[in-house]
Amino acid sequence: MEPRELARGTGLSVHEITVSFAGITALEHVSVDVAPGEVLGVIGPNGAGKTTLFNVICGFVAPQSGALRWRGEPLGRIRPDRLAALRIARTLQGVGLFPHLTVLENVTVGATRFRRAGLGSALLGLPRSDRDERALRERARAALAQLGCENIDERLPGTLPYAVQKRVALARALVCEPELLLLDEPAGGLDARELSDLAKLVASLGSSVAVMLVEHHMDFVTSVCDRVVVLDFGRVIADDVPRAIQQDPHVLEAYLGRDADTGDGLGAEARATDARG
Amino acid sequence: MLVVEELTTDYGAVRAVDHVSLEVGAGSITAVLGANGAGKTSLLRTITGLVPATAGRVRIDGENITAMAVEEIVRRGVAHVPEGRGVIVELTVEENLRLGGLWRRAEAARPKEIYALFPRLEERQSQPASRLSGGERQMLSIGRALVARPRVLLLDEPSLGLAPVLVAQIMALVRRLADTLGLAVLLVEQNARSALSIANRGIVLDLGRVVADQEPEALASDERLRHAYLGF
Amino acid sequence: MRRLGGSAALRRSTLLRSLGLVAAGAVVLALVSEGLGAYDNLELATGAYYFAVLAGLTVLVGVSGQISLGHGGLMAVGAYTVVLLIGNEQWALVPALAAAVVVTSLVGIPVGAAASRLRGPYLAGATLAFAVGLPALADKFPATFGGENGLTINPPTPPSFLGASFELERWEAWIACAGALIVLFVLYNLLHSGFGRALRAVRDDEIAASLCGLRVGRAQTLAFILSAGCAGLGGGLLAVVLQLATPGAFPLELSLTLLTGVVLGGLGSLAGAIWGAAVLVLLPSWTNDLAHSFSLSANVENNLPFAIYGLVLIGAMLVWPSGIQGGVRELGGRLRRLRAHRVAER
Amino acid sequence: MTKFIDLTLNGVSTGAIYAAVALALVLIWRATRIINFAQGAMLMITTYIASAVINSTGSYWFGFVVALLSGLILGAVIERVLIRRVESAPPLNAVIVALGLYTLLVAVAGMIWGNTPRSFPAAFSIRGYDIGGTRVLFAPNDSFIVLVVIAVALGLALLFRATGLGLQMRAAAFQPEVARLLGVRVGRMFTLGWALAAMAGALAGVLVAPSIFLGPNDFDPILIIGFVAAVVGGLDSPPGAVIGGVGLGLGLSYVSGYEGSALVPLAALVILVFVLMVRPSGLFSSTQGRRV
Repeated sequence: MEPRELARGTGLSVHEITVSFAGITALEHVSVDVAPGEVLGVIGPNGAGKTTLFNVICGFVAPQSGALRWRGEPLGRIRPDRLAALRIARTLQGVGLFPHLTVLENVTVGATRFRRAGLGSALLGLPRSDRDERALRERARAALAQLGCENIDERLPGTLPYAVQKRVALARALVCEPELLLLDEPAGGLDARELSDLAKLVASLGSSVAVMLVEHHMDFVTSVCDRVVVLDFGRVIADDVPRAIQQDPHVLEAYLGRDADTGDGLGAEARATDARG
Repeated sequence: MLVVEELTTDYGAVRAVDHVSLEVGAGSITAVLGANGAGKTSLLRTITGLVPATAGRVRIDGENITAMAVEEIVRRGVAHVPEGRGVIVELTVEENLRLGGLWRRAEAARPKEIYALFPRLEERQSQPASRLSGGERQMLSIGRALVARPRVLLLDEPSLGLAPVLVAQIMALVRRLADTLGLAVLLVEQNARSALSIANRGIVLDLGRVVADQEPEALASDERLRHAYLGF
Repeated sequence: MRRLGGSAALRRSTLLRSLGLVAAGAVVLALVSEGLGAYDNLELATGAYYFAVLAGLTVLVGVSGQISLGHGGLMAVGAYTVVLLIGNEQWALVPALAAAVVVTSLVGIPVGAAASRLRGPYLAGATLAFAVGLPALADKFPATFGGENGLTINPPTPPSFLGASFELERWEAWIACAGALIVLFVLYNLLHSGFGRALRAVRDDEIAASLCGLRVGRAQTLAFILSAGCAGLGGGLLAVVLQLATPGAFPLELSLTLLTGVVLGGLGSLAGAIWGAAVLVLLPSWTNDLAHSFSLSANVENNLPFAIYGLVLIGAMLVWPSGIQGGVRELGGRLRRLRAHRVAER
Repeated sequence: MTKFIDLTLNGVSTGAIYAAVALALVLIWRATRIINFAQGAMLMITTYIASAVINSTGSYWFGFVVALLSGLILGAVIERVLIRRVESAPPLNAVIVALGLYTLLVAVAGMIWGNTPRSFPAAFSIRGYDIGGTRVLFAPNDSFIVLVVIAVALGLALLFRATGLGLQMRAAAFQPEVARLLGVRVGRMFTLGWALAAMAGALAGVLVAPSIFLGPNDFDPILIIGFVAAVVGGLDSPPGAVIGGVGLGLGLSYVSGYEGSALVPLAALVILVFVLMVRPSGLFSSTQGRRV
């Protein structure tokens, strides 16, 4: 319970958010907090409102009621393009890279909030604009290096393996030095080895970054999240540490499935392996 | 039913599928496993003719379908549920379903039969498919594939982006379809554990090549394979 | 060592590169213009003002991913501005051209803001209606815009230091080329700056771009305003070269021709805009010459140039799907591979 | 008041023609996601063919049918021979090919039939009905135009909404690869879409030809307004094309009648901008923005 107290002051606090589209309630009085250094998993059946929650935080969807606070300040009308300046970054489902920009350019776009030179100096080609560009590219290179993506600066995303593309997308989010990182299905489509790399990465983000991730891969969620919130039909049905979540009867019913506990020999065996590892 | 012999596919200089051979009989499920980029999706796309094969053959009930157009292969009884589900979001649920069986004319399954399998879809039959959640879209795309009463079903990552409880339901359904309809199912999955739990046979691909082709139990108990390719 | 230092400075400084490009262009154009007769200098001037418009349009269409079928209308705005200021207000040439850029950019603000809300064919439709609707203003206010007949101005006079025998057409070519080089300078800088990258990012994925902190609508509007300014300059130069502005000089066909020029030249690159301008100037006269080299009935002879033009457009798109510049790049790549292959064989 | 009624009636009959042109554009957009800038030249050619047939046989109806059939064939041939090659290229390439085709067809028509416009017969009388002693600006031929366009629009709506063929055409347009996986013969659907569209265009050609003159470039203004109508209605929607066409026909008829015909293009621009600012994808478009 300790992290939740902390969140009030410094992290993100989502308070009693309600969203409905055309009469269908997507989120109903949802409250979620996440503190710096904490990794919060958001899970729930498809259509439970997980992505809508992200969209509210990013300003793509306006809630009917409720409030958000970020670093102690109320977040009023949110515009997606101002998030980076607020040090909130988000990755998109799938990859979401700019297909016709090189890897380095992709990540450099993520560093937009550090741009100082204006349009005028860009049009005149002034040295100020060049210096600015070099600084942004340095940041982008550093972010790519941090994720182990060297020597692919000039490649187009489509020519890279899927997992590397996902890393580049993560580098593009990290390059703006976020204090809140929203990851939308970061493990989707990754294989086992890539997953364990990603888990290490998330764990290495440090104590200043709050992470919120939507994910279906339960092994991944269990291994990286400090706390898990479960949504079902737009409501929070559980909010606890992963181990407790896995035993919660409501969660078993709505999300994990009753069989998950009994299962066939194969599943049980696999879980035993997990426990050992 | 479905026989693949030495199938090879190149994308330019890159060999995506490398002399793959496999057989799937009626009523049986073969799981195709392996890391990203191992060639699983390319294998399915080559079988249905979306990508031309460089070498090798695909046969359905003995008939060679390798160089045929996609539409013709489909008309031989092959249904392919593509990665990312391929639901046409601009059409309604019912239109998506009808579309699946148009070439079969009177022999196609009625939407009612599909709704019996997926009651959730019936509630939403006249809504545009864009309103469906990820799980419902997966049901729709599988349901749509069944309308034409296929004999071979190719499934590309049906568990992707689905909640565990739904993954279990979908897998159970696939097993039931194979058993009751006698479908030959080729199931490409990242989620090796779920896939093997319903499969009759498991194939592991690496860099386009078959590195293992065994009974599911044998695969699951092979420490080396599990560690290197299966991730559990 | 010195040479190395020089190339490093070139690599580091966008300004040095763009200035070098402009200087080289100026020298080449001056030499070319020197070698041309009066008629060909007029063609050069035409190519130069087409380039100004096409370069702006290729940034809009190829880089920021919007479409415009209305740039002919924007050219008209620039042309009428120049003719009104020079003819009625006795402005000098340079301030009048500058005013044409400013006025057209101002017109570009509401049009661009509206355009940033529209996509694909809807944007095409709106800009097409703009190109068709705008000339109607000239008919509505004949007192100001001269109605169907438009307005005329006196030809520009070459400055005396160039000598008394300096041809008017050559002087017009110089003016138009100067304008084209300014456009080249500004757009080269733009494309090699973070702003150019931002435009491409917005084109590729608006949602991802906004999450990176880019203001999508504003970027698109700015691109539109910039390309409007270029079109205004091009239109102003056209008015100077032809010494007139009439509604008939800016029909819908002009807008469509401009779009053809940027696609045929190769979308999104300034080199493509050069190819496009060359095609727009040379292709009609070639097809004309070709058609008139046979002795044919009047109906056939009058229409043959258009038939050839249409065939060339279709053929070019089938042969070079990414425009002439794309074709040139592909050829270059093939040659390089061939050479590498030869070296390897040795 | 009589003027208003006249303008309204006139607006309805010209609007019906705009609607037919808009329908042709919408059909091609739905089939292949291409704006067919060659549509005007295609319907010009078919109208010339009809004119030639009428002149040599003396039968209007024979020419009418031949126009529709030649449209069907012309559309199919153009799709097979040209458009198929640019379907996978960037979308603007198809636009340029269509523009090239436009130029080519106009030139060919000029070569064969000359550039001097000629008259074209109407199906029925063009003398306005006599209502209570006043002659209104609406003739039997206008009734024919309106009825034919309504019939075509209903037929198309039926085709798309109620038949498997229409469903396959829509699926092929939205997601060709998925459609092929469901056994749809996508290439045939594209060809069929172009053929039907060219037929609708041919119909618009013979309907409008009596009220303008038949020349290589004389259909251009109608094409432009037809395109604006299609955009106003929403390019995906055949009913939108009809409503956009008739609405624009009425609006422009009033502007032309009360303010002078010079302002018609400007009025079209104003109407279009107004509609698009409120609904950026036209009045009846069902496609929505991308989901995050």
